[in-house]
Amino acid sequence: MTLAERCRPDFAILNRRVNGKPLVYLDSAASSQKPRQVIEAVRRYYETTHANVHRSIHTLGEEATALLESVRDRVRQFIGAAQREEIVFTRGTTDAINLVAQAIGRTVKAGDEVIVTEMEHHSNLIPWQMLCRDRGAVLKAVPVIGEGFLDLEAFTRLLSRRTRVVAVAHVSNVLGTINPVREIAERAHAAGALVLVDGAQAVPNLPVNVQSLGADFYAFSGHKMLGPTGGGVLYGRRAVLDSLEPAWGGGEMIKEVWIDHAQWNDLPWRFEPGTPPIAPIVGLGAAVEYLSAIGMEAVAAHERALCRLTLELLAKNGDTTIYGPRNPEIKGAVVAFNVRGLHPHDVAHLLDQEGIAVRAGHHCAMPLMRRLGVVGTVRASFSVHTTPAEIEHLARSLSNLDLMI
Amino acid sequence: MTLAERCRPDFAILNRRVNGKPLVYLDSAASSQKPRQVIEAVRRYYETTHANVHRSIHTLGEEATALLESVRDRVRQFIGAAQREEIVFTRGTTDAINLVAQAIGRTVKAGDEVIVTEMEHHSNLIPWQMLCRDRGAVLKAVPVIGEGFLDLEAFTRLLSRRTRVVAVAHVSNVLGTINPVREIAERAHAAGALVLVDGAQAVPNLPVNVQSLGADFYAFSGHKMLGPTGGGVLYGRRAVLDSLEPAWGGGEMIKEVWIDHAQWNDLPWRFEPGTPPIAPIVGLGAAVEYLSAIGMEAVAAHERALCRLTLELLAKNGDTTIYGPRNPEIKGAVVAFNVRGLHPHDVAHLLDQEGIAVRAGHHCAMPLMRRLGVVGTVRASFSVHTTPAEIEHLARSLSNLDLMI
Amino acid sequence: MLYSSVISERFRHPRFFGDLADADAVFEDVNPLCGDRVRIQLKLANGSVADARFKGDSCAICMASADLLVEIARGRAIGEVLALAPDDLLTRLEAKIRPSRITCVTLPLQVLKGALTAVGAAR
Amino acid sequence: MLYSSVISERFRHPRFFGDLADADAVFEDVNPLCGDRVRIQLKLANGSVADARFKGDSCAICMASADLLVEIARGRAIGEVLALAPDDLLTRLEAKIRPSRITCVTLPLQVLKGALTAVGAAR
Ligand SMILES: Cc1ncc(COP(=O)(O)O)c(C=O)c1O
Ligand SMILES: Cc1ncc(COP(=O)(O)O)c(C=O)c1O
Repeated sequence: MTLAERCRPDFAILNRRVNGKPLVYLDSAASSQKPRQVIEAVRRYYETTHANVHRSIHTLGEEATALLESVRDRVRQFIGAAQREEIVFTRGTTDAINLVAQAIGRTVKAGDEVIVTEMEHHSNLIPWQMLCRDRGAVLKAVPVIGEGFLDLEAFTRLLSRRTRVVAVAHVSNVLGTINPVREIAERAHAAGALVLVDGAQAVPNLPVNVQSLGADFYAFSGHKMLGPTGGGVLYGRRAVLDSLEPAWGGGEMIKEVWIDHAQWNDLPWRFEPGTPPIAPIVGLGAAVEYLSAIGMEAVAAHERALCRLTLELLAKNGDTTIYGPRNPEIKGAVVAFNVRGLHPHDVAHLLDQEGIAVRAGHHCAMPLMRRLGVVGTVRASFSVHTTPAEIEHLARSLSNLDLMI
Repeated sequence: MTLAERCRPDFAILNRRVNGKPLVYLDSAASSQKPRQVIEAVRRYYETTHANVHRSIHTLGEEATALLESVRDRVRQFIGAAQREEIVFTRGTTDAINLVAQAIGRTVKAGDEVIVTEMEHHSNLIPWQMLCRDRGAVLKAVPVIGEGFLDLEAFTRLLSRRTRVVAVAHVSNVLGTINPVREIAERAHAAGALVLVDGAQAVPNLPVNVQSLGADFYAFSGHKMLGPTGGGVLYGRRAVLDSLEPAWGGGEMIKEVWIDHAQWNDLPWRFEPGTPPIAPIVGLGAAVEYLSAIGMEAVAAHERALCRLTLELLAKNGDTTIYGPRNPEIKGAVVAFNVRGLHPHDVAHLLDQEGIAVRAGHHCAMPLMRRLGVVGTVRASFSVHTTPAEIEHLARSLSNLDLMI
Repeated sequence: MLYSSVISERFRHPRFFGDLADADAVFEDVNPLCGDRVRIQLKLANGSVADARFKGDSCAICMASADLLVEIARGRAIGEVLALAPDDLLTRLEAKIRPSRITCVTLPLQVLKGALTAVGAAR
Repeated sequence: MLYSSVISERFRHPRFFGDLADADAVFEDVNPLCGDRVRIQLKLANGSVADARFKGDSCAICMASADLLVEIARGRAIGEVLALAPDDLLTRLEAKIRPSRITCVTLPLQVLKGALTAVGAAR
């Protein structure tokens, strides 16, 4: 049995029919579906264990706290962090990046510089724009060249002693490009800059080790990796987190409070004000367990094969333009394309008639769309339950599109 | 059948035994339990509808978006807001208050003033401390007097043309005091200040109408009102939201993006960067439906009766000191107390042996603890499933405590 | 057919796509759903829309809506044009448009009214 | 009995609760769980803890832990005191302490070591 065949029974939503056709869900990069193990973990948590966490003396509170904190350990291991104190629970990638921009923001001075790239998701761009505007800092972007790669020479020229932060996607959510994060981090560190890696499209699909990548911060979302919506993770290197003031205030992130000042709590709680998204994190733990049981190497191999097939089949269709690297070996689990003469939204709408869910539009990457010279693209993306037959159905449907509009 | 009797079968967790005794959950103010209608709504969402919301052309995406946006309408109605654009989804109360402090922060100048109260939860204190420190503004606190009331005369003296924000709890999470928000808002508005109301302990227990309260902002958490963890709401008056820059950046909160600048999206999405906590909000919708079906007047009456009983029974115990108003008519669904000679944590631990879950400690209100002259208190809090028999069990257990340590 | 024959026809063969020499009013705006832009150019004379053209790299629905709207507006009194409502377009597009795509229909209308407002013709 | 007879006894009748005249070292810290404070005062002589007292408005576990710790420390060489581990206290408290309350046991130890560090006795 293939990986997908083993996994499919776990995804109840795959039984759905859309417009009379079986659902073909090729939009996992936007948000993945959830296996029953995750849905069950959330239900079980609410039916047997729920209470607020931390500072709680009663049994349920202790159990809920232990559960939440056990996910921290599991996530630490999953992404190869050195210490549990380095794992901060957030609402998602966007929340995590804002947290870092906010915390670092307090230390940024006029004339300091932040480097992003032209392929960033708006989540890894707007927070830096806001920071730079607020502090009088300068934002620079590494150009995208060729089939969709970062121009590393340009990057090196942009780097200087004024560079405070380099913010880069591990995997582009449009091109699928796996960026050379390790090399980028080495050069950034040599210039004295911190490196934030947006791992939203990497953690669900590839084995990730934050230490070997050399990331100072690594952000990702639970809902893209089979986990519930509402939870995510910020990894922060201990020494860096130690040096930062908290981004936001509230309960749990303090030790002692007076009206006019407060003493911060220890890591990681210092960066977790308020009641955490307990059930989403509990579900994330179940998702990590699910992915770990398969093994991320196996997940990556499965998705690489789907990527290869998609690229092959689309290349046969003369009306299709593909964006991003053509080599599946250096690509995450997404393929973006356009169909000649059709707007991506119409393509998505037409495919929906066939039961196929793809994303269409700018994918929250408008600067990249401008660089590609398009208003938007269609994007097919894969998960553990995606089958070659579904990709073939996509390719077949695309061949007949023009007749339908 | 009483309200509690009708509700109890909906709460699966009440079948749990703790230390061999039936669970008596008196910690709803920290986080409420969830009725099966809420747990089911989340499960159903994941099994039939889940996809990322907004900008989505496929069927699941459209259904998920419609579901999320329908909760916005339902919440608008539940709290009496005028427009759906005034309902911003957040992760919770803490998140909502940080959002406001951040957005207003950009407009605060050195010498401006913010007024909080001595009874605020840290969530409605630390964000203002951070704002004042960052901007050179001054933080002032309205004293707590008598049985636990705000000193309104002192408040009026604190108000001035320099006051930018007045941040006050609708209901204190320790004292239970229902604060005269309307009067506070009138005076604050007369001075030209904005009013943020922390409704975390009000919305779950009382009928709330943000317009008649005169709040400019009103924040609350889903998880305290029978909803899932990870979702909450910020109400913001349209004219005020319109005037504010977004707090945080990311996807969905923009219309057009260039590398160095962006054009913000319309309300309410301008304040909702990133993938929202979709399932927690869907569950919040189910919780609002559940509470609405009972009727908030009925919920309030039920909890007032429990409050009255608790106050009566505890008053009979000579070793018990009660904090907060003694009149249940002017009190939310919490009763805080201490037992002579015992630390609150030991009391909570002892009660846990009897299956009773109460909260003990400073309740994230350290300045109030100092004002009360205690290290902490025990707190019993109520929800729709709480019964008089459970309160009697609490009172009985408290009488025997000293023998057990 | 995905949407309707009206949309199909106007998308494939728009009648008023292009630029206008010496336009009196030009306006463009963005569809918040997708970031697509639509631009409308107008010539005004005697309180009427004498001529109009649209441009934009947009989806079939938006394209058809813009083309239809320009056809309706041409030769009409400005007051009448300002009174046009989304329903006027929806009816004539003869398609059931899903809520998620409704901005694709309304964007051209918004842009047209913006153009009239910009030159002070909307009072 | 909730915790253990050792805790019960030391909580009800702490032996070393109070202040020390002319202390050589004073230190206090906060339990992150609850905000409770513990303060320890020390008299040092000849590389040993000559005398010690603690104060604090804290729970039974923390009270007993502090009282026990002070008893152990009194008369001991500073090096030995610095080598004390949480387990030394846990064993002698004869109670199963839940993870959520473990800081109630360890806080006094942390404070005592803080006191020694503050006077430079910890090297
Ligand atoms: C009055 C009050 N404000 C704010 C909060 C914080 O809410 P949350 O932790 O859900 O953000 C709470 C609850 O802990 C509260 O009782
Ligand atoms: C590369 C990348 N970064 C950031 C995000 C934002 O993640 P979220 O919306 O979960 O915060 C996404 C997904 O939308 C993404 O693909």
